[in-house]
Parts: sequence; C-alpha cells; structure tokens
Amino acid sequence: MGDNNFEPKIVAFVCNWCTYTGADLAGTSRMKYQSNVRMIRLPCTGRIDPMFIVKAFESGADGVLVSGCHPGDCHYTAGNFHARRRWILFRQLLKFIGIDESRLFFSWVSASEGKKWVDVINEVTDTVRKAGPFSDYHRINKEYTLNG
Amino acid sequence: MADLISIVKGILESKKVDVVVGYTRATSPNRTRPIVIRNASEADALVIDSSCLNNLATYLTRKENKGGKVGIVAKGCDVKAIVQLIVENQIKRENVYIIGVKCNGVKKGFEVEDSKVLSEKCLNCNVKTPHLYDELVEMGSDNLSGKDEKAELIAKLEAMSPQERFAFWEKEFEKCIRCYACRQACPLCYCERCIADKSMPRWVETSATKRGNFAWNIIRAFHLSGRCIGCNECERVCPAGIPLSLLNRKMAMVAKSEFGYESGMSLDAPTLIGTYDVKDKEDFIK
Amino acid sequence: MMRIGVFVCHCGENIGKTVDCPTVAKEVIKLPNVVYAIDYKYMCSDPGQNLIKQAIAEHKLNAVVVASCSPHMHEKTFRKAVSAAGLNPYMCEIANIREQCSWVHDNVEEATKKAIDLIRMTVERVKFNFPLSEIKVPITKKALVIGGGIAGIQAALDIAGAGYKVILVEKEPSIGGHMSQLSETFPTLDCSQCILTPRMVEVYQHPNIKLYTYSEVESVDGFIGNFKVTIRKKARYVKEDLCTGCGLCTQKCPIKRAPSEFDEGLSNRPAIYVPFPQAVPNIPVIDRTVCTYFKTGKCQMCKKVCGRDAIDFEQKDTLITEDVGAIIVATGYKLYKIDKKGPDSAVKGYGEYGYGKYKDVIDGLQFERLASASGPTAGEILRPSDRKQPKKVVFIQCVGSRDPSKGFEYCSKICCMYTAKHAMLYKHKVHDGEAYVFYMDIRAGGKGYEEFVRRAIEEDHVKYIRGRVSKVYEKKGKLIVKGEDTLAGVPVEIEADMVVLATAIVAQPEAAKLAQTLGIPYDKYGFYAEVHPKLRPVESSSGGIFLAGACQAPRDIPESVAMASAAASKALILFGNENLEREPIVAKVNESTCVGCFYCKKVCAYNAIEIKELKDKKGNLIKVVASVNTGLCQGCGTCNATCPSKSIELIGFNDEQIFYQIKAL
Amino acid sequence: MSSHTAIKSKENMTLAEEIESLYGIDVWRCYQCGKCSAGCPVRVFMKVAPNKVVRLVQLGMDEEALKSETIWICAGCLTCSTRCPQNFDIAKFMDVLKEIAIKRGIITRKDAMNFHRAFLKQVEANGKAFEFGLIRDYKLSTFNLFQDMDLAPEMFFKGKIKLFPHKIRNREAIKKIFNRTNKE
Amino acid sequence: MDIGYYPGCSLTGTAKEYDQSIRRIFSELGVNLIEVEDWSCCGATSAHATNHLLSLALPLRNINLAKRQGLKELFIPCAACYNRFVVAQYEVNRDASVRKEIENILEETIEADIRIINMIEMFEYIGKDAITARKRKDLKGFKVAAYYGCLLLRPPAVVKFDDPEQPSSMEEIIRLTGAEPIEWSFKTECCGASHSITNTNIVVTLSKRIIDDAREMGAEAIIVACPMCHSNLDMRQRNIAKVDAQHRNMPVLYLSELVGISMGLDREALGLNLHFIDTEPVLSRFSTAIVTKE
Repeated sequence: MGDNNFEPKIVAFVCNWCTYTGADLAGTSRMKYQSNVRMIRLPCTGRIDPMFIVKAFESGADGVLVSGCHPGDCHYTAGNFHARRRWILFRQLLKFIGIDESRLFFSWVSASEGKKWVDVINEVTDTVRKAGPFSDYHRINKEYTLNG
Repeated sequence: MADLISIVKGILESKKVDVVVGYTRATSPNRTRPIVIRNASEADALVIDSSCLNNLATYLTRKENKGGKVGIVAKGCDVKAIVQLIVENQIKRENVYIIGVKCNGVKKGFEVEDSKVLSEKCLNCNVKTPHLYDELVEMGSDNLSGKDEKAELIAKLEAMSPQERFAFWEKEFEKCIRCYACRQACPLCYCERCIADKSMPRWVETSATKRGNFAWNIIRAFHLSGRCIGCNECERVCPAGIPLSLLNRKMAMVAKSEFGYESGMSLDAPTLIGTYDVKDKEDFIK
Repeated sequence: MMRIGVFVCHCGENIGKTVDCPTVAKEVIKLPNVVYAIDYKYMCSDPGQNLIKQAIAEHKLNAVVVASCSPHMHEKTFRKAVSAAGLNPYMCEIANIREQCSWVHDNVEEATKKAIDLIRMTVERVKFNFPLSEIKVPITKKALVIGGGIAGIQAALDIAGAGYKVILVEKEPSIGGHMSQLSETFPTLDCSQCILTPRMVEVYQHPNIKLYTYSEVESVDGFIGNFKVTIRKKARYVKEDLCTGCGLCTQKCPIKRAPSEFDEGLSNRPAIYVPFPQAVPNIPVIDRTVCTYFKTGKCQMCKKVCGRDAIDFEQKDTLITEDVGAIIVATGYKLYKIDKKGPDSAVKGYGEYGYGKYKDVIDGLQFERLASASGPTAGEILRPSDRKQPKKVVFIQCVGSRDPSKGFEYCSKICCMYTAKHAMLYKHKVHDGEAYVFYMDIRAGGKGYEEFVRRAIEEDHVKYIRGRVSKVYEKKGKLIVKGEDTLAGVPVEIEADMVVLATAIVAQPEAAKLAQTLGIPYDKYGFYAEVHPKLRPVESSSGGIFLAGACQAPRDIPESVAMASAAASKALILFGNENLEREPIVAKVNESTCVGCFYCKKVCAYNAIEIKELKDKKGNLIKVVASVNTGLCQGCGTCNATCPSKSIELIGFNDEQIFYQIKAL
Repeated sequence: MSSHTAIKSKENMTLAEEIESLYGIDVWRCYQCGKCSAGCPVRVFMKVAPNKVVRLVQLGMDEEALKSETIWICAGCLTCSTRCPQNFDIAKFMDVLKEIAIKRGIITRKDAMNFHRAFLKQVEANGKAFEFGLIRDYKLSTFNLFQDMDLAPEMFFKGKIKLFPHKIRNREAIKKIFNRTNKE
Repeated sequence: MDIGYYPGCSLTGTAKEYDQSIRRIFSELGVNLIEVEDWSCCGATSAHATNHLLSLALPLRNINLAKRQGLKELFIPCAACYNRFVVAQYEVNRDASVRKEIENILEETIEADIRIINMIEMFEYIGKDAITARKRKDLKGFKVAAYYGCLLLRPPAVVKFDDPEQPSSMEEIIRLTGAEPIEWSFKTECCGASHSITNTNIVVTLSKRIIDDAREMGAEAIIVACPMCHSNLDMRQRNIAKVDAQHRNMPVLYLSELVGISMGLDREALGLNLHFIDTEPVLSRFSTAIVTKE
C-alpha cells in the first residue's frame, strides 16, 4: 500500500529536558533527518495524555511518536515511569482496536543522544511511509454515523 | 446464617445505617430492580436470587447518598466495585455496611422466561463468597450454565490483522448513540464532570460521529483500565448492543499479564495507574 | 479578540539558508488572528527586539510568536522583550525553526513548509495562553558541598567566607582529595601539600562550615532553594568528640600490612589508621575488613591503649538530615585502573603494557607517591620491584584516553602536563637518569604550560618520542618498550627500568548513582553535564545544583578552583535573594469538578498535592478535593495527564493549549 | 559510508574513497599514532612504516601507497588491528591495498604474488592445497630452484609431501567460486 | 560424543602428525570426529591477501557442507583455517550485503551459525576432567612455553577467545598434563608463517626471537596449536642454525601430542617421529610404558 510520493504526517510528543534537548543537539551538530515530524514540547512525558494521541489521529496524523528521558533520568524523578506504565496499557488498548506498531512509537532519547534522535525519526518516518496513509482513521474522521 | 430481611431491619433500627440499597421483585416475575429502603417496615420488599443482576455499588457514589451511612446488598463482583471505590477515596469503609451475598451465579438477561443461562461475568468468578462483608447471606442455586463466547471473540480479534480489528470496531462503534448509559451504569464512572462533557477543550466530540464514537469508547475503556471489576453492567445496559466487555476484559487481561494486577481485590493493594515499578516492561520502547 | 504578531528570524544564514523566511511571513499572516507578521535577519538583536516592541504598540498585539532558535536559547530574551513592551511575558511563545528545522533539513521547500506548520501550531497554542506572574518561594540560605577535594574545599570556603552556612560532605576519612596525594604541581613545581594543607585546616576551623567526613549523601528531596538532604555518616568506630588524634592506636595496631589507599598500594597501613599525617580531621578510622577484632572477636588493642576510651566497636552508621538551598557537586575523578578488564574481557584491558603483571609498570598517581616527600620512599625515586633507582624511565601518555577501542574517546587533558612534570621531577632527582615520553600530541594550552614542557625538553633533556607504544615486555630484568618514532619513521625499542602509564581520567564509579539521587544529567562516561557548554559551564540542568572540578570533565587544579569559585558565586547569587522567583508553570485544580480520587496525589513526585475539604458557610463538609502546593509543584504535569476528568491542569501547558496545537497539525 | 564521502563513480574515486565505499574502511579514522608500526613484527623489513602507508592514502598519494613493498611484507598477523586505538583494521587495509594493486597491475613484490598465484592455482585445480605442486610452480616462477631443497627430500621421506595432489570430488563448485570471485 | 572435524590441507601433508595425534587422542577420549564430506581448502593467507570475496566464499562452502551433514559444532585444529572460518562467519552475519554476494557466488543460502572450535577450546569442550581422568603419565618438571601465535587470538572482537595480549587458556590445558608452562613474553608474537616460502629470512628472524626467548625463560620445548607455527618453528631451525652457530635445537610439540604423551600413548602413533627437531632428548625421561594408575 501507500503510493511512493506519499509524505506521512507525524507528530511527536516529547519531554522538554531529554528528547527536546537531544533534538536541539542534533540540530546544533547539523545532523540531517527527514522533515515529516512535527514536535510538540511538553515539560515531561508524564504530561503526555492518551487523549493527545487520539487527538493527533483525529487531526490527520499518520503516525505518533512519544519520547522522553531514559528511565532514571527523568527531570521530575518519576514522570517517565508513570508515563511508561500508562503507555503499556494504552498501547495494548489501541492495538486491540486496530492501531498497531506501525502508527504509534515510543522511545527514550536523552539530551546527549542527538544521533539516536535522528535514527528514531528516520526509522519512524520510514515505517509510517511504508505503512502508507492511515486511511482507516482518515475515513472515520470524515464520516458521520447513521445516528450522527 | 441470618436471613437478609431481618439483617436489614436490624441495621436500620439500630441506626447502623441510614438507608439500604437492595433488590426487589420487578413487574415481570423473573427479574428484579434496585430498591432503596429507608425504614425497617419496607424491608420485606427485599429479595435475593439469581435474577439480581445489577451492580448496586453504582448507587454508593450518587450525591444523595454521599456522607450518610449506607447498607448494601452485594455479590462478590459488586464487592469488588465497593473495594475499588474505597481505594479511590469515593466512599469510606466505615460508611458502608456490606451485606455480602454468597452467589452461585446470576441469570443472563430476562429475555427468556425463566432463563437458565449463566451470565458471562459469572463464568470465571473468583469471589463466589465475597472477599469483604459485614454480614453474609446466601442465594439459592438454580444451577445455571453458559459458555464464554466473549473469550473466544477476544482470541479471534487478537488473531486478526490491525485493519480487520479496526473494521470490527468501526462497525460496533458506529452503533453508539452516545446515550452514556454505559457510564451511568458503571460503578466506577463516578466523575461529576466526565471528560466527555468537558468543553474547554472538547476532547471528545459530542455528536455521534464515527470520530467522536471512537474517541469516547477508547477513553472510556482506558479510564477503566486497571479499575474495571468486570460486572459487565456497561454492556448490559447498552441499547446499541456494543460488546463493551471485550475492551474491559482485554485491558483486565493486560493488567494481569503485564503487572499481575487484579482490581477490586484488596483495600490496601496499590492501584495500577498511579504507581510504577522501575522494572516495568519496556520492550516496545526504542 | 486575539491580535497575534509573528516574528520570523533568519538567524543570519542559519535559518534563512534553508527556510524561506519572507514566504513564511507572507503565509502566516493569513492565519486567523494573526494581524502582523515580519521576517528579520536577527530577531534577538536589539533592532530585532525593538521591531517586536514597536509592533506590539503599533498593532495592539496581545500575543507574540517568535519563530527562531530553540526556546532553550532565547525564550527568556524574547519574553523580556515583550514584557518591556508592556505585554505579559507569558503571552510570548517560540516556534523552534532552527535546531529542529533549518539545521536538520536540506530541502528548502520541505523546511519552509515545516516552519509554517510549526508556527501555525504555536499560533493556535498561544491563543490559549494567559498572563501569568512568577511564583515566589523562600530560600534556605545554606549550601551543601559534596566532595572534599580542592574544588569542594574552595567552594565551601568561598560560601562560608560570604557569611553563609556550608555542609561539606566527604566520603573518605579525610578531606584533601587527589591533590593531597600529589608531589609537586605544574607548572610552578610548588609542593602540593604545602599549599593545600592550610586550606584543609581552614575548612576544619571555619565557624560556618560543618564537616562530615567518611559520609555520603543518601538522598536528596525538594528543589532549588529548598532541598532536604539525608547524609549517611559511616561508622568510624572511633568517637570523634573524644579522640585527640594522638595516634597511639595506629602505632599499636597489630595489623600492619593493609595496602594504603593513599599511597596507591605502594605502602601498607594498620587496620585502624589515619589516611595520611596531615589528614583533616586527624581522627583514625577502623577498616573492619582487615581488623582482627571484627574478624575474630579478639584483640581490641586500640581500645586498650586509647587513653580517652574513644574506640567504639559498636558504633553504627547514622543518618543526618539537613535543609539546604543550593548544592555544589565536587566529587572529582578516578584514574582508569587499566589492569581491570572490561566486561568483554576479550577486547578490553591493556595486556600489552603488562600493568598488574610487571611490578615496575605503574600509573601516574603511583609515581606521584614515589616522588612525594611524604610518600613511601620519602620522595626518592625507587622502583617498586626491588627498590632500586631506575636509570631509564619511560612515560607513556594517552593510556585509555583518545582510545575508542579499549578506553575512552576523550582526551584526559591533564596527562600531557603531569607527564612532563613527572619526567622533570625524575630528572631532578636522578641526574644521570634518562626519561622518555611517548606522546601523540602535546596539549599544553595553559598559562606557562607550553614553556613548562619546553623546559622539560630543552633544559632537562627529556626525550619526547611521537608515537603510541605497542608493547611492554620483560627481558633480562629490563622492561622492553616497543614503539615507533612516527616523526623519524623508525622503530624504537627502549630497555627501561620503570614504565609510568598516564592512564585516563574517568568519572567516579558511583557518579551515575549520585546523579540519579540528585536528578542531574550525566554523559555516557559518567561526567556530569552542564546546562550550556559555553555560557553556563558550572550549572547542572537542575536548578540550584552546581558543578565544580573533575566531576564534570577532566580538570587540572587551577580550573577546578576556578569552577569551584564560580559554582560558589552561583550559590551566593541565589542566596542574595529573599525569595526565589519561579516560573508559574504549576498545576491548578478545578474544585468544582474534582471528585477527590487523588490519583494526582499518587503520581506526584513532590508531595505537592494536598487534601482540601470544601465546606459551606455553615461549615459542614461539601466535598474533599485536591489542591496544589505551588511551592512544591515543579510543573511536570503528570497529574494533569492522569486525572480522568481533567480537573487538574498544568498552567502554561494546559489542555486547551496542547489541544489546539495538535488540532493545527 | 561516512558523510564526507560523496557518491562518485569508481573511476574518479580517490583510493581513500574507493576502499571506503567498496570495503567499508575509513582511512580518516587513523590519527597516525603509529601503534601499528610500533608493534609490527616485520616492521624492520619495511622501508615505509604501516602508518605511513595509511598516511599516503590520506594524502591522496595513491600510487606511492600501492607501490610500497610494505603491503606485501605485511605478514597478516593482525597485531596492528588488535591494538589500534581507533578500531582501524590496518591488516584488512593492507589486504585491500594488495587486492587493488593486483587489479591495477602494480605488483612490487613478485615473489609474494607468485606464491599466492601458485597456491591458489593448486586450490582452484584440486580444491585443496598441494605443497609439491605449489613449491614446484613457485620455484619455477622465481627461478630459485634450490632454496629449501635441503628440506624437500626429508619432507618427502616423512610423507609430508605427496607427489600427486589429493583432489576433492566436487571441483566444479570450486571452479565456480574462483570464476565468480575473480570478476573484473 | 560426535563432533564435526575439518582437518584442513596442512594436516593432510606437512602437519600430518598433528592430524594423527588428534585422531589418536580423541578416539582415546571417546570423541567421534566426523570429517566434513568432500571438504575443500579455506583459501588461507593467499586468498584473503589477494581476493576478499574468495577468502569468504571458500570457508563458507565448507560451513554449508558441515551444516548439511547436520553438524552443530565444527572442530578446526589448524589455527589458520580456524581464523578464516570464524572471520567468514562473522563477516556474513555482520553485513547482509556481503551475505547476499556470497550466497550468489555459492548459489546457496548460508546458515552461518555453526559453532567453530579451535584446538584449545576443543579440550575445554570435552572437559578438563575427561583429560585428567585419562591421564596415565604426569609430565611433572617438563618446562614448556605455550605459544599461541596470531590466528587463535586475533582479531579479538571476532574470535572472542582469550585475552589477546595475556592469554592463559593453553597453559591451563598444559597444566592438566603435569607439564609446567613458563611465563614468557613472545607467546603472541608472529612467526611470519605467511612468508615461510617467500621470505625465509623474515621467518628465520622472527622464529629465532621466539625460540630464544622461550629458552631464556627456561623452556625445554615449545607447545603450539597451529601447523603453520609448527612448520616454521620446527622446520626452520635448520635455517636458524645456518645463521646462528650457537643455536641449540628446541623441540616443538603440538598441544595434542603433549596431551597424548600424558595419556601414555605411543610416540610413533602420535607422529613425533615426523618432526624435524628430535623430541626424544626432552621426552625420553617419560618412558612410553603405560603406567596404569590404581
């Protein structure tokens, strides 16, 4: 599926202290990566609400990336631990509903891992590009129900 | 073992409780409905048998009951809900007087005259004798039986491709008319202002669009993850017949397999959300 | 009605090269509520900032979006600018189109498109910003200094000198750190202990400094201005208040052959010992791993001879808690122990240099002890194997440093200098001796450093050979050093009597653990990370925690001292204020919808959620809700994401702001 | 491939670029510490030290590098690669230079080359090495018939050298391998 | 116990005593060596020195043969072959494109997951107890130098065998026989095998340094686990003698021979008579008569 000139729309929810800083580092080191991802900066992965992910798909995202500090490195000591537990559940729920690993991604990227950020972005972008447009969700975004 | 009615009379007269929530015979003979007993004289209306399907715990968080002392007739599954409510600071243990019911399973629906079909929620029951109570009463057995079609369906869904699963739910959620009966019946949906009613911002589209229905059903299932005690009231009351218990049960399975957690079982066990283990699995995180 | 201005920065070529800024400005002006948009070469420059101020006035802007570099760079700058123009600073948001756009993409079209998207999203977000004002938090004007090396000593003295209390925690029995082990110091060759000891004593006697030696930081709670620290005071088995430091116990202790840490194993010490004569405090400690009493339950010689009954075998570790407002981390470094093989022992270790196999192959600190007047040879250069004077000594640099395959990529920085010093000291002590130094590059970029190295070469005739040594092996009692002079392009073999390895400077083994206790980031080597490599070199990314000395990267003495004073001044700047002004990014409860399930309380790492009872006028309870202690709340927003009914929201990152940012995707 | 190597056609590649693109060896890793030369057991037999050969390639003096006898004197003992602080596989680098030198017909040490040819000839023909044939062919190629002749009879007597090669059954497979690996 | 066996060319010729001793002792130890069907040469130095692909294709052909025979482990006593095999396996497992290339050359898919075992690992594999149990003669007082050479240890990241600079595994096997390994500095130095025929002078120089150091450190014999090292150190002593009048012969034994002797096996059976340097002077004191232990 997915025509070759399809450019996926991807949104990344990242924590301000690790991943966002790591992404800045990738910039200052002039590394290059694909331009499909739109970043939304949050203080901590703990702040990332499952509703954000739903909303992202509702807003036409083909893929969503969630990224923050490595376990133990959380600027707020435990935000990422709570986030991780939340994701374990939420991700299984979405999977059960039909939103799988080719749409939803998670990573730990520290402030010093500019290179890793580049790799993650490219990998995510390639995966989503391969999976093609999230036509399922795009459809329900448009269609009304019988009762609607 | 003392009988229900005398217990209820006793606790009302001794002012142990202000009200008692229980079951009474409904218009059709093979079904019951909830009843709130305020004085001993009314207690004779109470019944307890295999048609006492409802989870009365949902009445405990009703505004009008808050504060006061409530007596409640509760099967094991209902007690799970009570436990969860206590854990989540919605009621105080000392304010609820639990009349536990030793239960051999309740009937599935009332469609059929004198149905012998066992309700699905009873199939894997691990609390036939409630795990928390102040008084214990017995419910007669009319050896019901049934098979767990939902379990099979879950397995079937898991075997499907994501697209197929999506299609399945698209078809189901399409039926949703957003009456929120599921929410109303759920003992653990006690929020005074549900996120679905929040307008700034409007996370969940109110009109019954496909998008809105997905959002609602996803968030409902997620908010109950690690909390749902599996009474299936949501599914029972759903006028559109959406198999909501699939979602709840799936998440309960995840909670069990990932964290060995089962909700509503203990007053002092930590909640699933709100705690963490440094060693939580993260094989899915890059 | 929102009137938003968008300011697109070229950052010279940095953004302008890959993002078509004029087009971006033309595009974003079309966005609803955007009433003004302009691009400019340098928005952060004075004219750039004035541009913003004027626009705010002329176009009655009530919100501003600056599309420029990372908010970590200039968010503060621009927020200052807008507030100067009478707008609330929190009505200004940054769209990062440099670090996360122009610098990481080549394709102008794509980059421009992305820039527009990012701005659109930020514009939507800023519509839901509202004016905020800083939160005031009181400050505990007392500092904790972790590590009693030269950096910690300097920082403690500076802060104490300014009249504030200091808690100094040192994990060893005495303060002094590595500097107390050194013989002379480059480039002046003044005696290390002669300049250090007075400082150590000053610390000990200073009325404002409370010294905890043989102690470690157990846990740290709280935040800038208000830390609560728990210190573990390890059992010394000697009552500090009674001991006079007479030293009788150490003389009488029957155990004599425990390897001395201070002498890097080149000499022995008793089981009850003072690490070195000038130790501060001059109070012994019992090493229970070798003490006969602890092993067999017999002996107690020290107890018998102690006139003050200061020995206490029953002593236990004690936990002390202290409130401090600032923390200075000065935990220093370790030398890479090259005989230890790495996890993948097939590829790690330096077997080719025979360290640990040949007695006369030693490391830099061991040579310091050999050269030190207070050392095991009283400053005479005698090789460990037979205590003979080595006539030919080879110094090998970059052992473990600049070596990705077996050691670490980085340069350890100080080895070039101390090796030159070692060679020089050796030549001064052994006039007829020969000193060879194998080096890759000589890095002597400090005041008087290059001159110092030249002196070693020109006056003391130390022979510098450019090339890494491949192997050291024993033959007929000599250590054969196989090298190549890469300048002459000829192989060289030297029959040496002793070989000194300038091993890499590495982070303390416990560094990562402490970092996690403190909640400060560290690099992959375990060195602590500064917020900004150039402009904020002594600040960790956690407010109120500052870095000094070699715990941040390999540092020499002058640098460590400079960092220490810098870190001290950072703490003093903090103490200069009565209150701390904190960003108002804190959680807020909607009491009308909160049902008091307190999941927010469960996930809060700062105990910032308190239980609040709502009562009616008659005073009867309406309901119980959560409420936020803004002093404790650090603004992570975990509560916000956890709350099922969204009855608690993080100001500055509230649901609406994020919602519309996503919606504008 | 590291960022500083632009994609070029093989023809107009420098030697450095060629060995990086074809063999994944990045000569820029080498920072000329000389540890390879320092430990090289056959260093004394070389006019140009191993690290210098790398340097020549870094400087784009490709001819000089390929012409240096060093690459042929290398005994392939891997001491250099094992100790290189930069994880630069010099031994492989030497092999690669030999391979390229052969392709370009720059062979400064005929003896080594002839030996390899002779050896592989036997393998190609029989599927196994055949000392007698090897030594015979090699000696003929060097016209140094008498070297080691004192050892030969004894080896023969000890049955260490056979007069006739032991051939494997599936020699076709071997032929195929040789043909396919000898492209260009 | 069954185990795959790849002798390699040398063991059918110049190093036949190595093969002989191996077959002898392992039959004693109840190990059944299953020779790879129709195995071919690994290409040795000549291949990897001149043709990268060839140097990978040749060993991998044999690995595939072994796999097809259903072998899980492959014992390769020749250090040179061992090295070529391990490297080839490593290369294709590391780089998919290389794998593809070789698969095209061989016209067959490669499953390079066979466990390759060198001489020393082989002894560790069958278990030190098994060896001690079968010991009939204690070689106490026999001072030997364990010589590893190059190809058992390097490149360390690939062979992942022993500490490349200070190895000790061979010494442990030697100690089982009662012989006493000496500490010396040349155990990993190269003997220049690849130049054996082309540049005898190089070989002579390198071998001489090795032998001299061994003798200085008090060794009566050198123990090797590589036919290349053996033919150099053993055969080339003739040439050394030519350039160094003082040269005294230093017997060079294969590890398998040493173990064989400690088992009290017949020296002819172990092929000791095929050495160039007579081993009798150092071995005569351990009579061949089998001392069965009570």
